[in-house]
Amino acid sequence: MALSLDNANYQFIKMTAGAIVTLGIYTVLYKETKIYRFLEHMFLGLAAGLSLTLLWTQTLHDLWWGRMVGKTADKPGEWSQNGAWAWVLLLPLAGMAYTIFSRKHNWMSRVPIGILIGITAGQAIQNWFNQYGPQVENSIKPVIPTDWSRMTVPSKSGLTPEAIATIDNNLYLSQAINNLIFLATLLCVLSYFIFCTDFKTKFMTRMSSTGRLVLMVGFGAIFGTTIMTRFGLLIDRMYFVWIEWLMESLPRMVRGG
Amino acid sequence: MQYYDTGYLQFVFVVVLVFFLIFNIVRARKGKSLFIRRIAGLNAIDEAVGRSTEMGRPVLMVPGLSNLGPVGIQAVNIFSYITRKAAKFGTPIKMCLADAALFSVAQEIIRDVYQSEGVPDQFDPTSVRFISDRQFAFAAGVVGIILREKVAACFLMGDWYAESLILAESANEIGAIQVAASTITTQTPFLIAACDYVLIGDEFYAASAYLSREPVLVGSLVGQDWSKLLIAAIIIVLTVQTSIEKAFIPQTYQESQEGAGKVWTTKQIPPHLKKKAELFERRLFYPHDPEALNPKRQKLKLDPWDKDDSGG
Amino acid sequence: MNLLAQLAPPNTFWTAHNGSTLLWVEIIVAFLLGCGVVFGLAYIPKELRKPIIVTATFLGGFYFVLQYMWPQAQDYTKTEVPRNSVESVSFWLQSSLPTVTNFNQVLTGLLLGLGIASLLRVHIGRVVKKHQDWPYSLTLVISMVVMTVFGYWDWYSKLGPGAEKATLANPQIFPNFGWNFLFEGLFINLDAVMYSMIAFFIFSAAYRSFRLRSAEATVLLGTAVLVMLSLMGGVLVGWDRVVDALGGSGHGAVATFMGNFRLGNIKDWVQNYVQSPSIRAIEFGLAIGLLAMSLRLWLGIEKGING
Amino acid sequence: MDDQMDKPKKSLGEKLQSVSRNALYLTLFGVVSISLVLSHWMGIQVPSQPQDCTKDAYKILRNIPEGQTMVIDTGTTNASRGESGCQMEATLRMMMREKVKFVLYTWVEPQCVEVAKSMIAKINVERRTAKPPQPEYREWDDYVILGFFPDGGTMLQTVASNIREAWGAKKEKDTAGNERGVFESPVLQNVRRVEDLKAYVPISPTNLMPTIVSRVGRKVPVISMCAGVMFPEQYNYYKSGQLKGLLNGLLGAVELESLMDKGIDADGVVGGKAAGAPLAASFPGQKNMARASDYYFAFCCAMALLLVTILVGNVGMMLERRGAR
Repeated sequence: MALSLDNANYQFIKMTAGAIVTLGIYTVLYKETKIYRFLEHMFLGLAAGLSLTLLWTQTLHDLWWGRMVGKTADKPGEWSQNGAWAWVLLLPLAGMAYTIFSRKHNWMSRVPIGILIGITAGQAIQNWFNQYGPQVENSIKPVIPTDWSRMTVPSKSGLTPEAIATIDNNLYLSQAINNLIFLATLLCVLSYFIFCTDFKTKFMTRMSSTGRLVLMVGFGAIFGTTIMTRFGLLIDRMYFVWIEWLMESLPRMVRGG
Repeated sequence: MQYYDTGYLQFVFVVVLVFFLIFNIVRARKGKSLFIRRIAGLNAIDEAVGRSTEMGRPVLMVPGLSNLGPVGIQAVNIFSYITRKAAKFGTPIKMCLADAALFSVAQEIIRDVYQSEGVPDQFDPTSVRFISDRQFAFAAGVVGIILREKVAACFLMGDWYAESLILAESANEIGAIQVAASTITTQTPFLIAACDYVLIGDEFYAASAYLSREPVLVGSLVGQDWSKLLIAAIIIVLTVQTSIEKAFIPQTYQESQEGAGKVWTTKQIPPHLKKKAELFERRLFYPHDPEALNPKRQKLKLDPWDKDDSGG
Repeated sequence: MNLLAQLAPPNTFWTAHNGSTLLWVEIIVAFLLGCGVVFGLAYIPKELRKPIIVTATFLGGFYFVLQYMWPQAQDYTKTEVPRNSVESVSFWLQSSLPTVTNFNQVLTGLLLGLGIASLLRVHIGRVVKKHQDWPYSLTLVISMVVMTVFGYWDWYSKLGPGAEKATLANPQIFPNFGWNFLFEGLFINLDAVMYSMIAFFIFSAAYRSFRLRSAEATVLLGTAVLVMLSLMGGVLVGWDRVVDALGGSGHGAVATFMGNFRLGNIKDWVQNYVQSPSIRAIEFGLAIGLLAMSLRLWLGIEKGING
Repeated sequence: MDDQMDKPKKSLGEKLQSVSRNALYLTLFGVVSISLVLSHWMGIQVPSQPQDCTKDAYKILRNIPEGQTMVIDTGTTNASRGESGCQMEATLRMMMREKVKFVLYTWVEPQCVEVAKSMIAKINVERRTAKPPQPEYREWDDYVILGFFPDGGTMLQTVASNIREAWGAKKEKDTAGNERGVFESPVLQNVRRVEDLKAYVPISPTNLMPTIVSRVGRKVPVISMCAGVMFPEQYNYYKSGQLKGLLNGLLGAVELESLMDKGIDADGVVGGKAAGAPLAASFPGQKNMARASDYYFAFCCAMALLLVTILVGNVGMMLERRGAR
C-alpha cells in the first residue's frame, strides 16, 4: 500500500493527538485532573516501552549480541567479525542483581552493582584533572597592567593585524581590575565552602558572606539566561496548538484537502 | 594520554589531593573530633520529617536523574538518614528514582535502615520506586505522586536538570516543606526560588558527614577543605607569579620542534612581551603549547569546559 | 587479557566464527558455568560476602585508575608492536578500553529490567487489588506493552540492508505507522509539553521569590532583571540609544567609556567577571566532593553501600 | 497557593503578594496565546539589535561562495523547536538562497534528521510558492543527509584527519534513484579535506562545543547556534576565538532574521547605506522575518508580563510594610 508517512491526513491525525495531549497535560496547572492522571500513566507506559525497545535495538543488539555471535561480512571479500562467547557471562552476572527481590540472597545483587560503582568511581578519578585542571589554569589571570599609558582597551577598528596583536597581548588597567575582581570573586566563593573551620577573624567571615552574596549574582544571571529557553519552548508549543493546528491545518482538513 | 600531555602536574596534583583525603580519614578514625560549620538546610530535615509526622502524610525523596555513581549514592545516603528519622516516628516514605541500577541500591539501603531500626515490617517495597528513565516522563510521574499523595516534606537531592522546577513548584503548590540540593549548578537558582532550604554546591557532599558525624566522612570532609585551600593557594601564587612575569620579564627566545626525534630547540629573538603560550603557568598546565609548533597535540588539548552537561 | 582486547579473525580461544556450532557450544557452556558459579556464590559463608563485594568494586575502579596512572603513548594505533613491558601494558590498556566501556554499557542496560519490574510490581499490584486508581495503572501497563510490541516490530521490519529506505518509501500500516504514531504522535509531544510547562513554573516561582526582602534576594533579583532586560529587543535598543547619546559619537575616550554601559556590555561583564568565577568556585567544591566520594566508594570505606 | 479561607479580609498589599497560582498561569497562557495570534496575523516586528557574535556568524554564512559546501550538525528535536528550530529554519533559508550546498547529519538523536528533513520540505514549499518562484533544493544535488552517527566524537576525530574515511561508507539515492557513495554527489565531490568545508554549523540545544571545537575547531570556522541556556558557557569559546560566530537561542535567531532583512553595510552598520560593497548583504524582497520573529513578540510580551508581576509582588510587600509601621 502506497500510503506514505507524510500523508496529509495522517499528519493531521498526529497533530491533533499532539494538540490534545498538550491541552490535556496543561490541565494539571489548574489541579491534578483525571485527564492528567490518564495522560501521565500513558506517558509512563510509553516511556517504559520505549526504554525496553531502545535497550535492545540501540544497546544490546549491537554492543552485546552482535559481539557475542559475531557478524557475517556485508560485502564479499570483507572480513567477518568473530563471535566472542565470553560476552554471555554478562547474563548470570546481571542476573545476580535481580536477587534484590529475594530476602535471603539479596546481598548478591551488590556484586554487579559493586562492579558498576567501581567503574564509575574509577572513571571519575580518571577524568578528574581533565575536567577541572583547565579550569584552574583558566582562573590564573595576570593582575599587573603592562601598559599604563591608558586605562581602557583602545578600539581596534582600522588597525594593522600587528597593532591589534600587540593590543591583545597588552594588559590595560581596566582589564587588570577586572581580573582582580575575577580572582576576588573566586576566592570569596571558595571560602564560603570551607566547612571544617569556624572563622574567628572578621576578615574571613566577611569574605565568606561576600562569597554568598556574589553567588547570588551568578545565580541571578543564570536565571535570566535560562528564562529565554523556557519561554521559547512554551511559545513554540502554543504556536503549534493555535497557529499550526487550529488556524492552519484544521481548516485545511475541514475544506477537505 | 593526559599523563603525557600535561606532564606530571596532574599526576602529582591528584595524588596530593588523595593524600589529603586519606590522611584526614585516618586522623579522624583515630578519634580526633573535628568541627563542621552549621548547614541550615540540613537542620531543617528534622523539622520537615516532624511536620509530615504530625500531618500523617508521606515524606518524598527524589535523587533527580542521578544514575548509579558517586552523586546518586551520596543522595541515597542522605535519604537513608532521613528514612531513619521517619522510621522512628513511623512516618511513611516515598522514593522515586530514574535509574534502574540506583533503584536497586536504594531498595537495599532503605530496607537495611528499617531492619537496623528494628521495624523491618514497616518497610513497604513499593515505597522505593523506579518511575522512568526518560527525563520528562519521570517528571510527569513524580508530579503525579506529589499531587496525589499530598506529600508533606520533599527532598530533592542529586543530579537535577530542567525537571527540577516542575517538581519543586508542584510540591510548593501543596505546601510541602522542601530541602533541595543540585550538583548541576545551572539548576540551583530555580531550586533557590522554589524551595525552603537549598544546599548549594559542595554542601551536598558535606551533608552525609554533617548528619552522621561518621569519622570516615568527617575526615574526608576535612580533606576536602584542605584540597580547596590548596587550589586557592595554587591560584593565588601562580597569579602573582604570572603577573610579575607578564609585566616585567620579556620573552627572549623561541622554541620549536625539529628533526625526526622531535627535539626541542630554542633560538634567541628580540625580547617582547610574553604571549599567553609563553607564560610559565601555561607551560605548566600545557607543556606542549605553543600549539602552533606541534599540531599533533592540538586534538588532545584540554578544554576548560570539556564536559557535556546540557543544562536544558 | 585477550578477552578484553577483542581479536578479529582468525579463531582464538576467545572467539569463534559466527554461526559455527563451536561458537554456540562455547556460548552455552560458558552460560551454564556462569550460572553454576552464581549458585555456588549463593552458599558461601556470610563473612566472605563483604570481601567479595569490595574486591569487585575495587577491580572495577582499578582498571581506570591504572589507565590514569600508567604512562601511555600519545597516538597509539592497533598495528603498533610494544617495545617493552611498560608499553605492552599501556597498549593493552588502550586497546581494551572500548571493550570495558562496552561491558559497562551492556551490564547497565541489562539492569533496566529491575526498574521495569518495580514499575509493574506497583501497577499490576494496583490492578489486582482493584486500588482506586487501577484503571490508570492498567493504561500504563497496556501502553507499555503496545509501545514495546510496535517498537520491536518496526525495528524488525527495517532490518537488513536497504530495508530501511524501502519501508520509508512504502510503510506497512501496522509496524511503521503504529510505531510512528506512538513515538512521534504521542511520546514526542508529551515530552515537549512537559518541557514547555517549565515556563509556567518559572513564572510563578519568580513572582513569589523575587522580593526585595534581604540583600541576597535583592542581588538575585537585580541581576536576573538586568539579564532579562538585555533579552528584550525594544528595551535593549532604547537603553543603548540613550547611552550612545550620553557618550556622544565617534571612538573618543568618552564614547569608549560610555560604551561600557551598553546593556549588552554590562550583562557580559557580570557574566564574565562575577558569574563565571562564582560558578567555577562551586564547581571546584563539587569536583573535590566528587573525588572524595569516588575514592571512598572505590576503596569500599563508604558505609551505606559497601558495608 | 491562595489562603483566602483562613484570612477573610486582606489588605491590598497582601492581595498583591498572594496572587493565586492559577491566576498567574492563566495570565501567562492568555498573554502568550493572544500575542502569538496577533503577531501572526499582523506580523508585528519587535526591533532587535544584533550582537557582535551574531553579526560575525552572519558575515561568514552570508559570504560563502555559491556552490561551496558547509556542514549542518543538527541536534534539533520537536521539543527544542522553540529555539533551535527557529535558528535551523533561518539558516536553511539563507543557505538555499545563496545556493550553498550543505551536508546534514546528527549525533545527538536519530529523530533529529527527520525533523530537519521536514523543515527542508517546508522551506521547499515556501520556495515553490514564492513569487518569483525559486527552484526547489534537491537531495543529492544540493544537499546530502548522512543520517545518524552513534559516536560523534570518534566520527569528528576521523573527519579532522581524513574526511573521506569518516563519511565514505555513507550511501545516498542519487536523482536517478540508485544508491551511490556520498562523495560522488555534487555536494561532496570536491571535498577532499575538512578544510574544504566552508563552515561547520552545529544547531543544537545540547552543548556539543567541547567535542566539536577540540576536534575540528581549528580547521573549519565553527558557528554555534545554541540554546539560551548554553550561551554563557559557549560565549567563552567565542571570546577565545574558537567559535567564529554564535547565536544566542531565540534572540539569536531573531537577530539572524533581522540581519537577513537589513544586511550589514561596508562600515559594519546594520541596515546602513554606506558606499562600497556591504560586509554582508541582505535578501531584499524575500520572506526574511519568519518563525523567530513570530515568536519574538510573544516572548517580549511574556517577559514584560514577568517583570510586571515581579513588580506587583514587590509593591505589595512595600505597601504591607508601610501598613505594618
